[in-house]
Amino acid sequence: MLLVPCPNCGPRNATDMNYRGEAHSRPDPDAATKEEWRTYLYLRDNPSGWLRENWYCSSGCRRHFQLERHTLTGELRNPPLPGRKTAGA
Amino acid sequence: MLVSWNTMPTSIPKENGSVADIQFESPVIIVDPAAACGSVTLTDESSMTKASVRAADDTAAASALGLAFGSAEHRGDVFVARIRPDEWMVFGAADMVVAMIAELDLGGYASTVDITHSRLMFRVTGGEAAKAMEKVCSLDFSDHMAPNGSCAGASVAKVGCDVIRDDIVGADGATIRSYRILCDRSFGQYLFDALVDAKAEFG
Amino acid sequence: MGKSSKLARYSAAGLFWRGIRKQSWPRVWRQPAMKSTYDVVIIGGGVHGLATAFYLASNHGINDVAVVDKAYLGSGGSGRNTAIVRSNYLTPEGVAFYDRSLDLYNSMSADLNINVMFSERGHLTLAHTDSALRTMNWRAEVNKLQDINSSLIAPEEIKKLAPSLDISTDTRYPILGALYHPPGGTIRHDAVVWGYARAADSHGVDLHQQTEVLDILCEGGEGPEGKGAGGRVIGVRTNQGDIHAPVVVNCTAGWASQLSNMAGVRLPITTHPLQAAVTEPTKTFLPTVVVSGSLHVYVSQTDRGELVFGASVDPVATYDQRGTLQFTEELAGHVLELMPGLSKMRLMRQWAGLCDMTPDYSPVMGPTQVDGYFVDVGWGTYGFKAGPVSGEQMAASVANNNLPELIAPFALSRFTEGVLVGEKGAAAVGH
Amino acid sequence: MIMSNRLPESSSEVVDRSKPIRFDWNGKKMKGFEGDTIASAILANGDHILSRSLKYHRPRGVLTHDFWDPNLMVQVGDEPNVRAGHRRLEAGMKISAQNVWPSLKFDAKAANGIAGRFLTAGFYYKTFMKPARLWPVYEKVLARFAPGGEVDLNTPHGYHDKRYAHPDVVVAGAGPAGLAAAIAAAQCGASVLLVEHEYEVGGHLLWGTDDDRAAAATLLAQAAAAGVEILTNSTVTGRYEDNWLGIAQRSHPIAVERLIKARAKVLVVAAGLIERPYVFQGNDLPGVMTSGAVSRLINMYGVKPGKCAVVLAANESGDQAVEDLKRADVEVARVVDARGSTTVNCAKGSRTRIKSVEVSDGSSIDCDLLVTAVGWTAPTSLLNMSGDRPVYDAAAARFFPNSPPDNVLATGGITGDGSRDELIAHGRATGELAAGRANAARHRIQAATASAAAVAGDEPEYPSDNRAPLTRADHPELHRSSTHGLVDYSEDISSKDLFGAAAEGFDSVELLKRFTTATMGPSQGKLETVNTVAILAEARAETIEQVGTTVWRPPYAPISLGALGGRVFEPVRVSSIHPWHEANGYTPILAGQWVRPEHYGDPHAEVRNTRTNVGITDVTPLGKLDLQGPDVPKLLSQLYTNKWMKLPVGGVRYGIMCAEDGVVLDDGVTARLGEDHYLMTTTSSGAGGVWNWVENWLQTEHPEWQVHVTPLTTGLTSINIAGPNSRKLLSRLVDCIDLGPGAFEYMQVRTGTIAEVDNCIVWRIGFTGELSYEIHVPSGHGLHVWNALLEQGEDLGVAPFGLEAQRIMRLEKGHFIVGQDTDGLSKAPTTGMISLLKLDKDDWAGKTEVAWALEDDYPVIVAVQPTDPKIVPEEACQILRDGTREIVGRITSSRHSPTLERSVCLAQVSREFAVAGTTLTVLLANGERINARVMEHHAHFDPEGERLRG
Repeated sequence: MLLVPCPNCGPRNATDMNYRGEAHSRPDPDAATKEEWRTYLYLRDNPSGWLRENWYCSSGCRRHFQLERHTLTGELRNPPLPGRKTAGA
Repeated sequence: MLVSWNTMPTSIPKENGSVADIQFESPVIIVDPAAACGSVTLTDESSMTKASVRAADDTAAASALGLAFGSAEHRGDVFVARIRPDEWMVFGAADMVVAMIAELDLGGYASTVDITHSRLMFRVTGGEAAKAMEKVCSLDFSDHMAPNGSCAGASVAKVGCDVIRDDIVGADGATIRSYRILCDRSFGQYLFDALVDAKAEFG
Repeated sequence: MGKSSKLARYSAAGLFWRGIRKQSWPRVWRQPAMKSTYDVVIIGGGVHGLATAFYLASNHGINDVAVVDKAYLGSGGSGRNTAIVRSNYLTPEGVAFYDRSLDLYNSMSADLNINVMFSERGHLTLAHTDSALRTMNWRAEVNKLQDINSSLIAPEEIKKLAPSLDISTDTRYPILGALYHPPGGTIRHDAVVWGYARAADSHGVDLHQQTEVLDILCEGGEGPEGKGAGGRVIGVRTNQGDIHAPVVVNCTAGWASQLSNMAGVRLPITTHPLQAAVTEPTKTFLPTVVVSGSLHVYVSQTDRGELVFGASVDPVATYDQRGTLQFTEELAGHVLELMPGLSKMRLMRQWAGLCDMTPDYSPVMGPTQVDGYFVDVGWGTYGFKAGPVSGEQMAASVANNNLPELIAPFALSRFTEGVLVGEKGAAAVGH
Repeated sequence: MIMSNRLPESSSEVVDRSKPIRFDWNGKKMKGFEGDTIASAILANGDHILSRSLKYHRPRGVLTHDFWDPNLMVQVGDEPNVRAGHRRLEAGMKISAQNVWPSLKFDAKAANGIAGRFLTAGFYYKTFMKPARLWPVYEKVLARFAPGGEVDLNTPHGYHDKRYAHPDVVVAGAGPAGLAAAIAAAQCGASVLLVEHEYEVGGHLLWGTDDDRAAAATLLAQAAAAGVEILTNSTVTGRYEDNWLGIAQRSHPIAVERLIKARAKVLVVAAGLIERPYVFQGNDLPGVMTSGAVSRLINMYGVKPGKCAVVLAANESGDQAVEDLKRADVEVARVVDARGSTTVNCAKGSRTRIKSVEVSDGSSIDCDLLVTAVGWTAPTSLLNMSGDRPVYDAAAARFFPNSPPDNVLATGGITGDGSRDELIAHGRATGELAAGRANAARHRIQAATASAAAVAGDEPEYPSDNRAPLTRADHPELHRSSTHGLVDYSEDISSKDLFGAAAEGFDSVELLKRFTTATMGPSQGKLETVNTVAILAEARAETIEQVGTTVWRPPYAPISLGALGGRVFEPVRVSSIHPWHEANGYTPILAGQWVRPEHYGDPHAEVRNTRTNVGITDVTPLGKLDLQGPDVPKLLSQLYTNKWMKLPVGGVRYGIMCAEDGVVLDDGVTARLGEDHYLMTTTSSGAGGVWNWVENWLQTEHPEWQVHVTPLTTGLTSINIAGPNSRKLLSRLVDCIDLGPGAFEYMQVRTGTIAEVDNCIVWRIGFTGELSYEIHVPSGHGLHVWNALLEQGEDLGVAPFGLEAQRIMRLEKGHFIVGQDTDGLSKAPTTGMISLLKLDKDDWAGKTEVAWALEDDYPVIVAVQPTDPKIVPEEACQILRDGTREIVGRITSSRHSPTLERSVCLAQVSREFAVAGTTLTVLLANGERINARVMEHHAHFDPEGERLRG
């Protein structure tokens, strides 16, 4: 069971969280072409390596935050960021 | 009552302001009262008046309520818990809670909701209360990780709950370990039964 | 079967004579030296890659083909799945596709001269709610129109097919009915891998194990190093050296994005582990495959007596294949919900495979915006079922440089065109 | 009854001769003692064959006499595959042999043994291909050979339990090193959980010298004194991410088995060593045993393992077995010292027991017991699961840990060799290191956790590993003699099979394992893996290092489904009115987690009464979110497809929510209760998802918006009052809301007191199409109000109605249900509510896709009536282009309408067919094609909505 460091609560079991996937930015819906919009909807980097991703501490503080996690080794780097913007930094 | 929807312009003010004496109906039916007692006891405190106050850091309400996130304390006749970074829960007798909320300056990004009816509250009390809790909740209930006066949101028997450590003083003056557990009202009977089962092995 | 006469044919008589003469069998496939150029390089030595190679050689006469795998053949999803096959999908395009696969599986033992142990034991998908029942009915009705043997049956009939199921009505997940699909069943997954490998090898395909692709070489594309749209593929760089090839096929399932990013082609895929487990063997008592979508569990019992369990993919994206305790807990809880008499059976081994999940629960197949770079990916949790037909169709796609009709609905371009495949309909219905 | 092989009582034994136990073995009554294993008791009674092998059905006796012994799987009552070399004997056990037919003594399937030459590993891949139709027949035959015991499908579930634990240190294995580690860690202030697979702590000290046993007792006393929590007959079954451990506790006083899920700060692996069998012809004959088996049988259980022994000894364990045998009055005919150049070539025997041994010096010695002590396998499973890749040391002839992560430490035999005191010293050093690391980790976690106590001082230094390693004793590499024998006893795989498979090209460890199934049986490779690798190395003429090893996967030891499933936590929810439903003859239905009344006997009557008089229904599961703040209208505009900026206080509006791909997510009505105060309702099943969706938008895309969201779903008991008499009924209970037409219109909301309950909300909305009110009552008084409605409405004909009546009435009115009439690909235009899709509004979720969808073809929800009013097409029936099999739509909802006395449906059809008056072809489940007409309005009943607005 992955131990996920919530920036507010501290380390918690992954089952206390909602995983919200790869961080990516929402294009301006009024300006986006079909291709840009659907790239946002469907295409992902999905690396075997470092990934910036969104989590929601659903059982604990109910705040969104971002983690940098290595998808192969499970290692974490950099402190978790309280999630203000979905967009990758 | 605590928080009313009294902003409705078309509502007709009630002539007689007094509230009839209607009993609060707890959803928990304790089938076997003996099973809830013993060295670890389970009690239903659902009828206690409970308010949720939401306030951003820079509001007067937040400064008045104070506390660090994850901590709780008795304050006069009411109990205050900062259960989330921007949420405090206040419990107590109805008039006490109403008075406290009335004193709060809800200016800025702050609001309050009566959660008396949406959140039930149970107490698990006894020397082995932590061991009973470990059967239903993945939090670390050791004294250094969850001291008296700590609180956290957590899943208890797969129900989203708020768990608060609030030890009590026994008849002999000794401190007895005790946890308050709040959950959505509709899960009440299920959760109460799960807790009765969890504490069974400790008597 | 072309050059297959060179094969030391498998048969009962062969077993007997080799037993008498104490002769051993020849190697199943060669260990060829790696050439610097091939007509086609297929990345991924699982069922999909090997079947594609086999059909390229046997159906299209293209045998200057290399299959490269970073580990051993069948080391990915092909050897980790729970070996269930069926064709009772929801959409007409899904049904047509998987039914062709089932046909190929049916004749595979004879076609490839290896016993893949296809056990046509029937497949039950249980419904625990009204809405699930409605979805089952939907599938049954669509299947009926495609002449697929698949129908809704009542609890009493279910009990006859799988006596270990609890059909009482006072349970948390009562069994209200099931979609029964008699042609569904199980196959020995490793035998399918070895069968295709041996047959492809006999047609001259070179199989290179322990050969990891480090880069896909392109030119003329709009991205860095000539990768990306508008370019063409010229080969691959491996840990054993470079290979020049005008055609590269990505059959790497869970690692599809990783490889495809090397060609500058982003995919609509996230990689999630799918876990499985087996119990210790017992005398057999479960003659069919049982699936419960609501409880995220599928169960079958091998001829050796082990119960094989699978579940739905883990929610967190990861390339870690170590498995979790939580999976076994939920699995056991759900299995006991369905079959309460099994509490004393013991779980013996658990493992995980990587699934390339797409937004519409359907694969991504065929050419891409990079000329010569083909994908056969997005196989999620249903790749094994589709192995033979995917190989057949991908071989046709590569040989003719087009998108065959049977897999036209699965083109990569559907995502930018916004025409997703309707299998998602069923998955999202029925809370 | 004669206990023919029981030795005289000794001080070393764990059996209690004052406590005899009666049991039943294959129908024979036998007697053992408390403390016996099942196998020791059977052996003491003179039987030595305990099972038959998988493929050839050869008779099998004790091999290792421990949990891993592949020959000792027996059936005990309804429990299959019990390890007879591990499980304690209990009074009244009914024990039988597995995998035998018709009996253990005479097994008809043993004929397979003769055919063994042809049944090489993987033989089944090479035959049964033709004719294909016969494979199912062969398959049934093969299935009869399935090994293992029988499952009794009526086995009761039993009470299984789970708990979480957060110990500083978990020690896996309570031999001398593990005990010492646990003691040292606890003495340093760590909380320690010590887990021992066997029934007693002490490990190999238990079958050692008197001094060894005294030392074990001392260590146990010290552990107890130091406050170590000791679990015996328990196993650390797996080490998962971040030291999440599964521990199977089989010794719990009230639970059959308990799964402990422990988040250990440090795991100490002290699993000891497993003795490896030797591969030679005849190595599976009953009477061939490991030295450990012999010493355990003699010293712990007082059982004489044979009369005349040959001992093949390559280490001290073999030497000890010689001493033990002599003491037990077993003749030792020859000690073959493998530390020299001699070894055992093969063994010969009768059908049931070894008779003689051929030694490599050419001599042949008669015996009924061959004891082998040829080396060790380090059970590194927990280290593998931690990510370590153990490495082989040829000089010591076994694998050793390589570089486990910092929070996993190994000690004891798994890491090296030494005297008892050296092992204890290494254990102590490991325990101290573990405690130091746990302390640092604890400090860090505590500091990071909001609810934890404040930490004093700086984070302690994370101690580095300065332990003096144990030495590695030289040991000859002994895997196979000059002959071929069994490598995998549970699978009947011989070294010859492995050579053959390697020659065929299955020459990597994984391929070999898959092709031959070696190491895949219930012993999980504990005995077989290293020999398999060694033989593959021999076949490839390489070293064991070059060949590598397979990955050990969890669990460490098989664990019961009962323990893994544990107590079942399946939360169910009920409304505050539930007690009334239960007391009044409701038929329950599970909807998600909710238990709801489907009906109270006759749903059609419920519909008729509601349409004629007045009905009340419990709709509490309807999702309710309290929204407060100045930016609520912006939020609503962002999430719904229609406009929200001008909803007046007291107003109610309906909205459809889309995901970003334009697919319909949810729908519901929202009321404005005050200046900055709104109440949103969602579908029952969508309540949780919508709350997450709202928080997601507020926290990630628009953190500048000021909106507080509080779920109130169960805080407000919701009752729908519907029917012509609903106003009259409600007016009897409210005294502060003007219900009069003109004062309280359709799609408005009021607050006030109902049946003397303050703070109620009254909505004038209607799902049923009747004049209706939905009242939200603080749930602590929900039942009171429900009862008041029934009491006050008696003369008005009030009666409750359930979910089914509600579904019928909504269908009569043509209201679609998200997830039933829409599906996972239905974009908003499919609902037909085009006027609610406000493309002239700024950004809203799904807008772009909805706009593009409107330019394209899309399926549409329409009301449909079969030509024959009596036919109700099943939901999910397909709609076809006439005369073809082309699918153009499907029936999504259908019922018989008691109001219209005909069948009514909703359907999704392609736009071409969505024209009022079109005749559709519907294929019924029975194969019949019927006609049905597309209606002008969604509502089959009262399309103008006169009743609703009345």
